[in-house]
Amino acid sequence: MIPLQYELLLSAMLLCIGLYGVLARRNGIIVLMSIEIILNASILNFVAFSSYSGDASGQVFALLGIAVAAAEAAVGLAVFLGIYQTHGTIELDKIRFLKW
Amino acid sequence: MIAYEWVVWLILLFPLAAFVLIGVLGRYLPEGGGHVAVGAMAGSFVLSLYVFIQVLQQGGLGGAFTPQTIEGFVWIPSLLPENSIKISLLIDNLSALMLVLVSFLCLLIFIYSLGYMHEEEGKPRYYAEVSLFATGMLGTVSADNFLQLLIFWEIMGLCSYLLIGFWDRKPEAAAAAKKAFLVTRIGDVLFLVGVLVIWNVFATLSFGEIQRKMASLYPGTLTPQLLTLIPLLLFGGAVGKSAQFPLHAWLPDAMEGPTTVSALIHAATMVKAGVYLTARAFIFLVPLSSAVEPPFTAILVIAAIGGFTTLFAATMAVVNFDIKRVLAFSTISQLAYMFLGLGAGAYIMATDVSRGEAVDSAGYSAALYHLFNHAFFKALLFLGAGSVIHAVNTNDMREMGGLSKPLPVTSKVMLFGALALAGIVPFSGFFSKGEILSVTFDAGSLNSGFYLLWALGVGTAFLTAFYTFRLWFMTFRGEYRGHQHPHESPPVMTVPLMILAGFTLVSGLLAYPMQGFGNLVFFQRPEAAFPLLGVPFQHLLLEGVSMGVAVLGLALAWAVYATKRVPAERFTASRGGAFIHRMLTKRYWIDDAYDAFGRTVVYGTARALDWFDRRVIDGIVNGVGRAGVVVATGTDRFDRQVVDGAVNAISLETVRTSLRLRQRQTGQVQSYAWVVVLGIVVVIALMFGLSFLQRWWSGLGR
Amino acid sequence: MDVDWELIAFLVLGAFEVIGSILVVTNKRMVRAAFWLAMTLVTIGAIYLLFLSEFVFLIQVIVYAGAVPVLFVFGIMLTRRTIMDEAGPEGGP
Amino acid sequence: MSAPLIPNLFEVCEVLVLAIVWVIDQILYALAGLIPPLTGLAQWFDPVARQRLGMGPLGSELLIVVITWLIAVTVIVIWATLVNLLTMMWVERKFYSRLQDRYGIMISIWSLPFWPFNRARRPTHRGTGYLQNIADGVKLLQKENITPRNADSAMFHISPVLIASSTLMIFAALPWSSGFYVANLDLGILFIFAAFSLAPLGILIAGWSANNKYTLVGGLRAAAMLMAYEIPMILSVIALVFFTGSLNPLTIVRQQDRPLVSFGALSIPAWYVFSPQILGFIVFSVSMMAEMERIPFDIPEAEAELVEGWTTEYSGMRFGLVFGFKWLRMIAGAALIAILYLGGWSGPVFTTLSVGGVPVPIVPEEAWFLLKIYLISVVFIWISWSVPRVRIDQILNIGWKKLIPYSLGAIIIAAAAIASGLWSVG
Repeated sequence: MIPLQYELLLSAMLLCIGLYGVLARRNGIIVLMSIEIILNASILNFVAFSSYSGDASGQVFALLGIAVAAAEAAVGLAVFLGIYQTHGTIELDKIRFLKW
Repeated sequence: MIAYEWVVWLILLFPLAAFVLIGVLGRYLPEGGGHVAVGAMAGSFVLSLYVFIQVLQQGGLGGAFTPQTIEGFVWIPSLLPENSIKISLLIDNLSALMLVLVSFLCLLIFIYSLGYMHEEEGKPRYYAEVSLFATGMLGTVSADNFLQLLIFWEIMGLCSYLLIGFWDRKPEAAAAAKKAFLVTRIGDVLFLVGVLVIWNVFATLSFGEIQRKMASLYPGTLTPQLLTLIPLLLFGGAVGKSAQFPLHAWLPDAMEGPTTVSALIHAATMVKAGVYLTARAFIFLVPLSSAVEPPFTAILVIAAIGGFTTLFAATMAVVNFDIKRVLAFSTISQLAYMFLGLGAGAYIMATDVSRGEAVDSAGYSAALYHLFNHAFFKALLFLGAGSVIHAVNTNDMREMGGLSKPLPVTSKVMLFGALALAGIVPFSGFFSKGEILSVTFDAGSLNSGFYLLWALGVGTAFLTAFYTFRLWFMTFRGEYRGHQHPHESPPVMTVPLMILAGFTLVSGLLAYPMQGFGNLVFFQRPEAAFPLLGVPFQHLLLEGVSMGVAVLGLALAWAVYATKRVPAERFTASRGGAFIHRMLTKRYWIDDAYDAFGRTVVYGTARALDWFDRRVIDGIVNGVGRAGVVVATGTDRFDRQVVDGAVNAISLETVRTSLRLRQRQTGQVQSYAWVVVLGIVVVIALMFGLSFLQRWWSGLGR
Repeated sequence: MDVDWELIAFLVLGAFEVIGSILVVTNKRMVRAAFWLAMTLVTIGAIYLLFLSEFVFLIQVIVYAGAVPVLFVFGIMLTRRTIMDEAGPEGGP
Repeated sequence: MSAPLIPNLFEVCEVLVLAIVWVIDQILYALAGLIPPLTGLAQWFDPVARQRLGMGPLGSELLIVVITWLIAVTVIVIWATLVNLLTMMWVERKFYSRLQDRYGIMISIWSLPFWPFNRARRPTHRGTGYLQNIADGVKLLQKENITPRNADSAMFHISPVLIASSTLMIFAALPWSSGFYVANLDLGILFIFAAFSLAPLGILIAGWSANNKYTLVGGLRAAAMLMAYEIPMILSVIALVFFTGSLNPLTIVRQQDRPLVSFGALSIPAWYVFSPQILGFIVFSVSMMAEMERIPFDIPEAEAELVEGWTTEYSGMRFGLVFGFKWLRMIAGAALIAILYLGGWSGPVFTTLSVGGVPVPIVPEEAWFLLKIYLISVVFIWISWSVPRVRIDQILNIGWKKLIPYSLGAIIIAAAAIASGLWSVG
């Protein structure tokens, strides 16, 4: 059995990497990918804890998370396509219509 | 008791469902949903017939069917359950008969419409509205209380407005629809007031309840004045709906609608509702208990208006050249007969009641008998007229003539209808009309005014025969004077006509197997015998008189219009004749008088009020306004310099601060995300720090 | 010699994931980033396999190898004006 | 109840490996006479010596197990590619040639230059043409592999590998009979779909990385289309799962191996295509055709507008890989249809021969399965060469607006059939 700490460490690393992508990258689609990584880090925790506790509900929740993540990717891409069509760019530092 | 009470609801629901269905989906249905309307009406008819047969079987000939209320649901609940207003249906002899009559005639007219309206635009609208119309009439005659009756009554009013204005591109049709609506509205307001008064007095609106409470409330709450007022108010509604004397103006103009609509209004629905309402008002006119003094004044008003209108309308029919208007005037006249019969009958019955004698309901049954017969032959005449109009494309009888050859069926059935309307043996009109006249004559022995009304009725019988056959001869005899190529209507139109023609023969004789028509409608007491059998010689004589004058009228019409032996111009040759002719053509200037009244009095009042409003009220308002301006200028100066100065100073500072602050609102999602992450970090740091502190603290304590 | 193969597999896969996700968030070419994303997520699926969750693994493969990266590449291609447009604010797509 | 020709692939391979090991062992013993240190190694391989030394049987050694697995996989791959792929390509090329009223490919063994007999008048236009595909492959191998300038080289090279390897992965879980399979997975069907779903990414990357507008458009179209059709495909399988309650192909086939209705000697088998799943079957078949990019759905490589679509820039054997593996995907798809809906390898048994005490069926399960696969494939080929190509928007409309609702309908029907108890799973 893999020690739980290792898994949590891996999950935390993935989360931090994803967080870096969300905060530092300017391209909207890369940001979406980073969000996918963050989501997967949490799904990994679900599966791991489910395995450790012997309770299958964690796996069920992981499936739910996967579905949500896929839907989130589709919706996010649709949003960015819409932004691209109206603003001609998906660079987040050029999209300033949230200002004021 | 009626087996399967829900059947009665279905009678109403069928045409209502047809209305909804055609209204929603009509444009997708073949023939604009006409088949749906016919099917629904056929269903209604079959169920009505079923109910009617049950009533007959359980009432028996000469026996009474106990009026049965079919409970629906509580519409307006009340603290006292007996006071709450319910939607429920009443089945007694009268309403069962009316249901059958209405649904049967509506069915025939709908079938006829399939042919007549075949080439019209807007058929879904037509069929939806006539279905709703039929619903209104069926609901009116089966209503259990006055409020429900009023509701369906108003549905009919709306439908009549819509249907008379069916050809809404024609300005005359639109005007006629408006006129019909407004004129009947006057009557409806009276009716509504009547219903309110009834509620105020009886705290119930149900017919049975009222009848039961009558004796206990008299003469306390129900003063004799109120007892006179209530039936008069109700009769006001009937006058509007049935186009009696002061409010008759709308009915001739209503001929602007399609002929089938006219047939529907005249034969089966609308105008008959007035007679029905008056028949229902008998619970006020003829109280059950002899302790209650019957309202003779109201009865006399009803009879007088009936007697006057019958002659009044008949005279106007004599000079008209529009085939449908002649029939319209005849409708007014015939309805007036019914009111005359009701009035005379009520007088006799009320006298019987107040004397404590057995009630003789001959007048009541005669009037309803005439209603029954009139429905058939008037439907026949209108549908026949529709067939003629269909063939020659005009309403003007001067452009017709000699149509009996191209329209063999129509001419024959119209002849049947004309004979019935004129009151020639053995057609139906003869029996009922003669009976009304006999009853009126009988009432003369109680109040001699009725002799005058009888004389008016006899005169009308003469005029009726005259103008009826004037119509028939002008239309079907002589040379064709128009420019069309007339042709017979399709079977879908002629077959209903032939059925109706059969009924004009049968319906008069129907009273024989029933041993008197009163057994069918039944108010208070079954009828003893039919007038022609085992009645005094005097009655036979009276019947003979009415028949005789009818034959005279027929002969005159034949002489003037068929053989041209007496030229029509001779009547207008003298100055008096010309004046009368002009007066009749102008309809006694009543329409003009209404218009003038509207123009001078109503508009004058409005103009005066307008002047008052503009000059006086506006002047006061403007003066106040000017004073306000002066005060406001003063306060404005204070406001600008003192208050605004303070406010501006504050806002300027706020704006300056916010300008600096909004630099932080960059609009970039990621800068916000940074804040979120920093916040999370701070929270985590706090949690760790606190737990560390706690541990450190507990370590100190130890 | 009792080698904990599971732990070794976990460590290898974890290294793949960390490296792959770093490549995802730092890559200048977005299509490559999408490819690395697919690789990373499938290796995460492999870790599910280590946790005996085969069903989640297969769903992860279907979704994160079949659907999501395709969607991303789609989005990338539809938000570019020209094919292989290397110019971007950070030096490349 | 027919029997498989190969009762257990793993055991067969083990016997094979042990035989090879025995041969190698004999050689090792012979060499040990010259080089004494080899004796230990030879004894390690020798079952008799192992028993004497107190070691377990050779078959349980990890090395042998791994080798056995490798051999089993190799057998399956060779069976799938070298036998069935070549045959399927030959069937298609011959079949559509006949449909087009021509002979088609003809290179056969006697067309070859080393054919010894009657070399002067080699009948090059008479052969069956089975060797044509091999000749084409050899030609492709000889060609240069060109990488376009400005292409994303790594991606360009990875994507054929991704496509080919994911296609081969399908066969790891795809059984050919109740005994002829590599792995018996409980989630086998799901595994196969996972492997199927890897290809769109490869196709998209291939189309993008070649730096060519035709390939890019082709790749985009392919990805859009495959995504659109994968959803109804999986949904119709979900409908089927209502019936089967299992994702194991062996279980699914076993459920179908019983008569539904019997008319004396004849009987209709309980294949799922004869159940309320008929709607799912239709949706699945149509989606499968789209997944194979066969002609009514071959818009990603419509040669009239896109040259060769996303495969345009590939050359040499790399092109052969992406081109030829389409038939492999077709075989896999036909096998899936057969397993899920047409009873898999179940078929009537006629008689069994006994060869050395081992019962060998005359018409084994593998034969029934191959028969079904080839029949389904021929139907697909027939359809593709008879109908015109549909436009991309029509394809997407069919996928999103028709097939997905139909597959949802199939789910509802299946759920209703199960819930109402009209159909009981055997």
